[in-house]
Amino acid sequence: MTLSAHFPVLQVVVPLVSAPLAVLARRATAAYAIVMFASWIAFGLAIALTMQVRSEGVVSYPIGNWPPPWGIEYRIDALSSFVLLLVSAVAAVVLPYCRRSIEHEVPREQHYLFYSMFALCLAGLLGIAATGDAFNAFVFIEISALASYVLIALGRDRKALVASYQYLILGTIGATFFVIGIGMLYLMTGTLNLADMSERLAATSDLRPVLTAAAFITVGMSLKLALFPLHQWLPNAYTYAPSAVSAFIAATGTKVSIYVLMRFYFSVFGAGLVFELAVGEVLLVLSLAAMFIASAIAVVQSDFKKLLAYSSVAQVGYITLGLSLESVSGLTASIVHLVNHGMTKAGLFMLVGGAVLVTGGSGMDRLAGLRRTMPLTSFGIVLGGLGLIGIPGTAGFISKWQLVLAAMERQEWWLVFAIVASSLLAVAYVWRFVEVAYFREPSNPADRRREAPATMLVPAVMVIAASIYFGLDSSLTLGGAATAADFLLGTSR
Amino acid sequence: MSDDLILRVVTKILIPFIVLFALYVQFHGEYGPGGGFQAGVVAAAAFVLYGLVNGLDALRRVAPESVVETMVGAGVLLYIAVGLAGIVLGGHYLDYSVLGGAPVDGQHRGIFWVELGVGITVSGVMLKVFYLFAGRRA
Amino acid sequence: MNQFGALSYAITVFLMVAGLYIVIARNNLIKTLVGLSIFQTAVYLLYIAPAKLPGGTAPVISAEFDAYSSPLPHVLILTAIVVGVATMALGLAIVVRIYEAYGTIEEDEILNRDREAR
Amino acid sequence: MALAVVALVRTRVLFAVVVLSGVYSFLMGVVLFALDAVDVAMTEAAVGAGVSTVLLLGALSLCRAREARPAARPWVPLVVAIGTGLLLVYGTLGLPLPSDPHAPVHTHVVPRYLEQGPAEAGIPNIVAAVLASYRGFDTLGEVTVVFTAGIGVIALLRRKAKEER
Amino acid sequence: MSTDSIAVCLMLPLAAAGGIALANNRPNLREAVSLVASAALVLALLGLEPAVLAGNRPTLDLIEVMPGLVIAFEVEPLGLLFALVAAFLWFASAVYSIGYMRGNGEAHQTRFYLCFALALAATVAIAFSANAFTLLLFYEALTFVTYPLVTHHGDAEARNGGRTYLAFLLGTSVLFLLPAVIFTWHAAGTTDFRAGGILPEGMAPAAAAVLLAMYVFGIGKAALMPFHRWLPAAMVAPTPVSALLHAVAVVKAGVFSIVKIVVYLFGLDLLGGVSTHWLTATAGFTVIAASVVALGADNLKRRLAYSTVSQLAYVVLASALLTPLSIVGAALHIVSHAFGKITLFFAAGSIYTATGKTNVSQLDGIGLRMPWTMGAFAIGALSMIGLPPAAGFVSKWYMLSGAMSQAHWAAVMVIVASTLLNAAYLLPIVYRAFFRGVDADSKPHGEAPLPIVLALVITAAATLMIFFMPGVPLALAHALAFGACE
Repeated sequence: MTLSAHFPVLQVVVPLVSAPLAVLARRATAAYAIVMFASWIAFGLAIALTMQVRSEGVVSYPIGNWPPPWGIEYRIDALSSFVLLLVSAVAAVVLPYCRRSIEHEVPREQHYLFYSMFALCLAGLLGIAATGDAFNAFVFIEISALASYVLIALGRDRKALVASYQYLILGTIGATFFVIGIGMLYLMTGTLNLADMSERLAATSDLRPVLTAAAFITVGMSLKLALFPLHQWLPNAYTYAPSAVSAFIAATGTKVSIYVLMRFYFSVFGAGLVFELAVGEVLLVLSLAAMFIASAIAVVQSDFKKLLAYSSVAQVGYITLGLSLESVSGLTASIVHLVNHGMTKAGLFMLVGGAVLVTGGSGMDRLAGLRRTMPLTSFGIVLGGLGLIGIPGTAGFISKWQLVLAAMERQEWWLVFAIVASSLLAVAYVWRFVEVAYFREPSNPADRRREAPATMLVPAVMVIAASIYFGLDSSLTLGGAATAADFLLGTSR
Repeated sequence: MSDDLILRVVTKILIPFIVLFALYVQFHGEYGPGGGFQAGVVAAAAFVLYGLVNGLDALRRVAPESVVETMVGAGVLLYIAVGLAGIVLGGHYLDYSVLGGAPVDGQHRGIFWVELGVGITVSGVMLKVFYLFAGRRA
Repeated sequence: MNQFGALSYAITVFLMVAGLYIVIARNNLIKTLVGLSIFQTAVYLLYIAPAKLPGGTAPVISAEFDAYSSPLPHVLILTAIVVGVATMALGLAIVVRIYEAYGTIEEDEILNRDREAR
Repeated sequence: MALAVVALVRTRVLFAVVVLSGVYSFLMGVVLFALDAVDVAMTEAAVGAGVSTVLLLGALSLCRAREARPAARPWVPLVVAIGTGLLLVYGTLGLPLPSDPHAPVHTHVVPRYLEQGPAEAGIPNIVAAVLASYRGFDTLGEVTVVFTAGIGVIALLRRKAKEER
Repeated sequence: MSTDSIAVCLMLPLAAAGGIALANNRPNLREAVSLVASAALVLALLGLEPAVLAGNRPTLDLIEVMPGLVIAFEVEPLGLLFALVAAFLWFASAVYSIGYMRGNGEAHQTRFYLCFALALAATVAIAFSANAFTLLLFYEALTFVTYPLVTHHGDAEARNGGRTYLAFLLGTSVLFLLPAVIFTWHAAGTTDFRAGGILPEGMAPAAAAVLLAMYVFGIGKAALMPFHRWLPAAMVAPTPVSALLHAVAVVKAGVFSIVKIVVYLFGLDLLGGVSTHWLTATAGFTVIAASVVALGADNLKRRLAYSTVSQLAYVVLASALLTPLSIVGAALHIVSHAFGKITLFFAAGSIYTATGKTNVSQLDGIGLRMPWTMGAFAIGALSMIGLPPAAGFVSKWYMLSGAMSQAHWAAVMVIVASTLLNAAYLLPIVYRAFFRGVDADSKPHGEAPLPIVLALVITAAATLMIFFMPGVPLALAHALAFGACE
């Protein structure tokens, strides 16, 4: 067998193996090198896999050579390769950023543990996206979850501990709900392989357990993706985590949970069944609530990281909104926004991390007059902010365009209005920063101009630049999303 | 910690048996209930007991923390390595059949090493966690 | 046998509800974790109970038996148990740190102290 | 077992909570054994009654806390919990009853394990076979979880320990 | 060849921006860049003119943002006309700014010239945009590059002005313009500007009317009431900026877009079947109401701002009349008002620079001390009112004849009435300036710095020129109107 045949599993194993290696290496630099190397390989593999899927369709890999459903199958299709690409790409740019960033936030002798955890989190997320097996998905959800609890708890502020604890409780409840859902499906079908499961579900006599399972999986995942009323863990977690962690998790964590939801909706239950369950309506309402309430909360935050966190809750609302429209275009919109927002938020959190490092905090008063002390950073943040609003020329605009188009297809004019209106709230919270950074004087006027170290600034700027690029040429993002959406709804019942 | 003679003696006698039992659970897992995880727990229990009776420092002499930490990583590594061996020998990841002459032997070997990996990591983690919690007591 | 089956489900549900209740309602960080583990443990039954066969035995193949309980759920639950204890350990570690940082493990007090700190 | 749980919900003395949870896990182990899940029973006894109890006690002695105060408003969670319960009941009503030999749990996937297991994996303990071979990747994940937790606990607790010395 | 020249026209301002940034701390070089670039731009555009009149439509496709949605440019008469005006006045205000910014010792001059150049780039892009999508893109871009100009002083007042500016322009465009464009795409499958319109014939009149409303109000830059408040608010900016905003780039981009959308998206035929009375009514109301407000304003810049609001409404009114003649009028009015109004603002700034005076009531007898300035002001005023020998006369002539050809007497009434009002709020200033005695307590002063006066004279002269030889603009306007109706 050629090596390329093993890419699906290597995609996960490479970062996975780097974790214990990092621990054994003990020395921060060595661990850093190992994990970064692994993450770049993972990125390369993700690209290669995307190519494979483009050329030969779904790629299946029987682990241990046990044919599914007896063994665990890795199954890469248009959607999963897309998510793999996002996650590994974010990891690949955040890792170089980590180095200097955590030196100021994590005690030196902890670094190799930090990198090991980072690798585990990455491996976990990739595993979720790659696997075609329900229970295996749960295991990897837990890997990434436990890792992210630790990463968050490593934040400097003692509040980070509480945030991490709350996340742990809610996250575990979510995961357990997920297991209950899977358990019911398993009892009904006797299999754990998703593809096999969906076939056998078609034949099941009694729908009650299936619907219940759908409900449990939805609630469990909604907890993890911070769907509006279940988002309590998110703001503190993003705010008090180390900057690099905020950037990575904000861009990937919730997104992968959404992926799981999509996977189960369209590849297991089938669109027909899910949406006769009025899931669409519920999602619609909650998404709107997120878009407006969360944005409104964001406007009044006094800490910029928290502001961004609430904005994430709101932006997740856009993604689930697209999901709730039950149409190819809607699904396309949510998938493309998954990527666009992941990118934009990662860039923003990275830039803010730099600002935190220089000014010593993310409170609005700390950032006062930032244009004077850190012109590049503040300009980058503004660009990212425009992306959050969805100004033409930014990636966010592509998502908004698609979302509005999807709403129009359904003749839901009020929804169109709601979408654009909610983006005005985004203007409000983005402009909080603009006015603080550009119209207020630095709290300490003596501050000389001092940007963040290059290893942090460059990756951050690259991400922001990417978010602009994909706003001007969306063939990759939008194209991929459209294919994935077609595939999902095409194959789903 | 404790200077109670009887306790010391009892544990002195007990510990070897526990370790033995751990090894049994570890390697007999294929035939009866048990396996790497349970074995790891039991083995760790033995050391924990030793530590409780003779104090942490004594335990550190028997099982230095650095060694334990290495175990934590080594077990996982072993497991992953077995999986990769499958690829190297031309099979799939975690495909044990290619590890030996006949597929069944391969399976045997694979399962053995994998379970060993589990045992090592589990016992390592248990012990390490004990160290950390105990080490916290002022 | 059927009432046994129904019973096992009833117990399962009861345990889950109780566990979940403890998790959400309890203010004390440690007790919350205990509730969490009960909640998770209840799930084990959901998987294991249906795996048993009347007159079956543990799935260790040997000549004198022909009916075995289904091994797959056992495997899954073994994993689930491990995950559970791992979560528990991590949670406790965080609780210990919280206690050292705040001097309490009651959620509301913690929140109060943060408010005072601000 | 149910009694243990009820007591758990009621009591406020943390020590009692911990002990009760130990008892509960042990009972759970017994039940599992009765259900022919030998390995699971063994593990649950070892882990639930053993490890977690020790951990809890350790944590307790570290945070010198005795009493758990009740939550401010116990009704909301009660409703949530009951709601979940009702949903579960609704779901389980449709599930194949346990001990039904024709349930998919017994008729799909599993038969191959039981029939070819010894031949393919070469070991009679099918649980071990499935665990280590058929679903070996799950187990790898499981070990990774343990590893993650271990490293996590190190990362969280070690620094302070150093300072104390 | 012509494709390249489009690229040239787009690149020139950008290149200028780059040059300005590089010449950061060498003021003379920096201003030189602006002058050269703007002059070059004018020439480049004039170079395009014969081809366009000959009926060619040079195009340039940049990138395909989304399938079928391309950032593309096409030179058609109206766009070229608008671009020419913008470029020419960029040159004028570049000259002017030199005097003004130095004369008043403004800070951050580099940022000022930089954003100025960028604003021009966006304006040219808007003028040449080949589809509504491109238009939207650069419309928003223009909003953001002019924001730093509006808030140039960076104090609390500037911040609030900026807030209003952004709230209105962004709010309207996000709430109405964006959905309108997306709906156009949804309904027509394209957003290209084509002669005769692209919207499907069978489109329900009601739907078309709603869409038109979303466009007209979505384009807040046209300052149609009730979305006009940003204009006075933006007065916190330095005068050259006000001049740019009110005469050249921003507001003109607004009305230009409306005309272009009416002509090329809807097409006069389609709109013929749609009731546009509400639009003419709103426009008419805006014309009158704004003039009345201007009448009451004592602050000179504020008065001019409201005058702008009303003059813009003329353009909307004219295009809502949907006759070739009125379209010609609309197009011409974009030009004539541009020259007239920038002259007035230059004058206001010149007065401020020389005397620090901002209110009408302080201007007694100033004409004798600043003859050039006030002379130019008088010409601008005439143009605003629409009297010969100033450009305003031509455009008003066409608008009136358009209204009459439609026998749309209400519109005729509005134009006539507003003409009187314009006279009422502008002539008194001229009268004060020349025929009132100087109030004793004001300290003596002369003319403003030379560059300012120079710029004034240029624009005033141009205002007259257009009256006497309206060749180029008239030709382009005809090409637009009658090309659109074939």
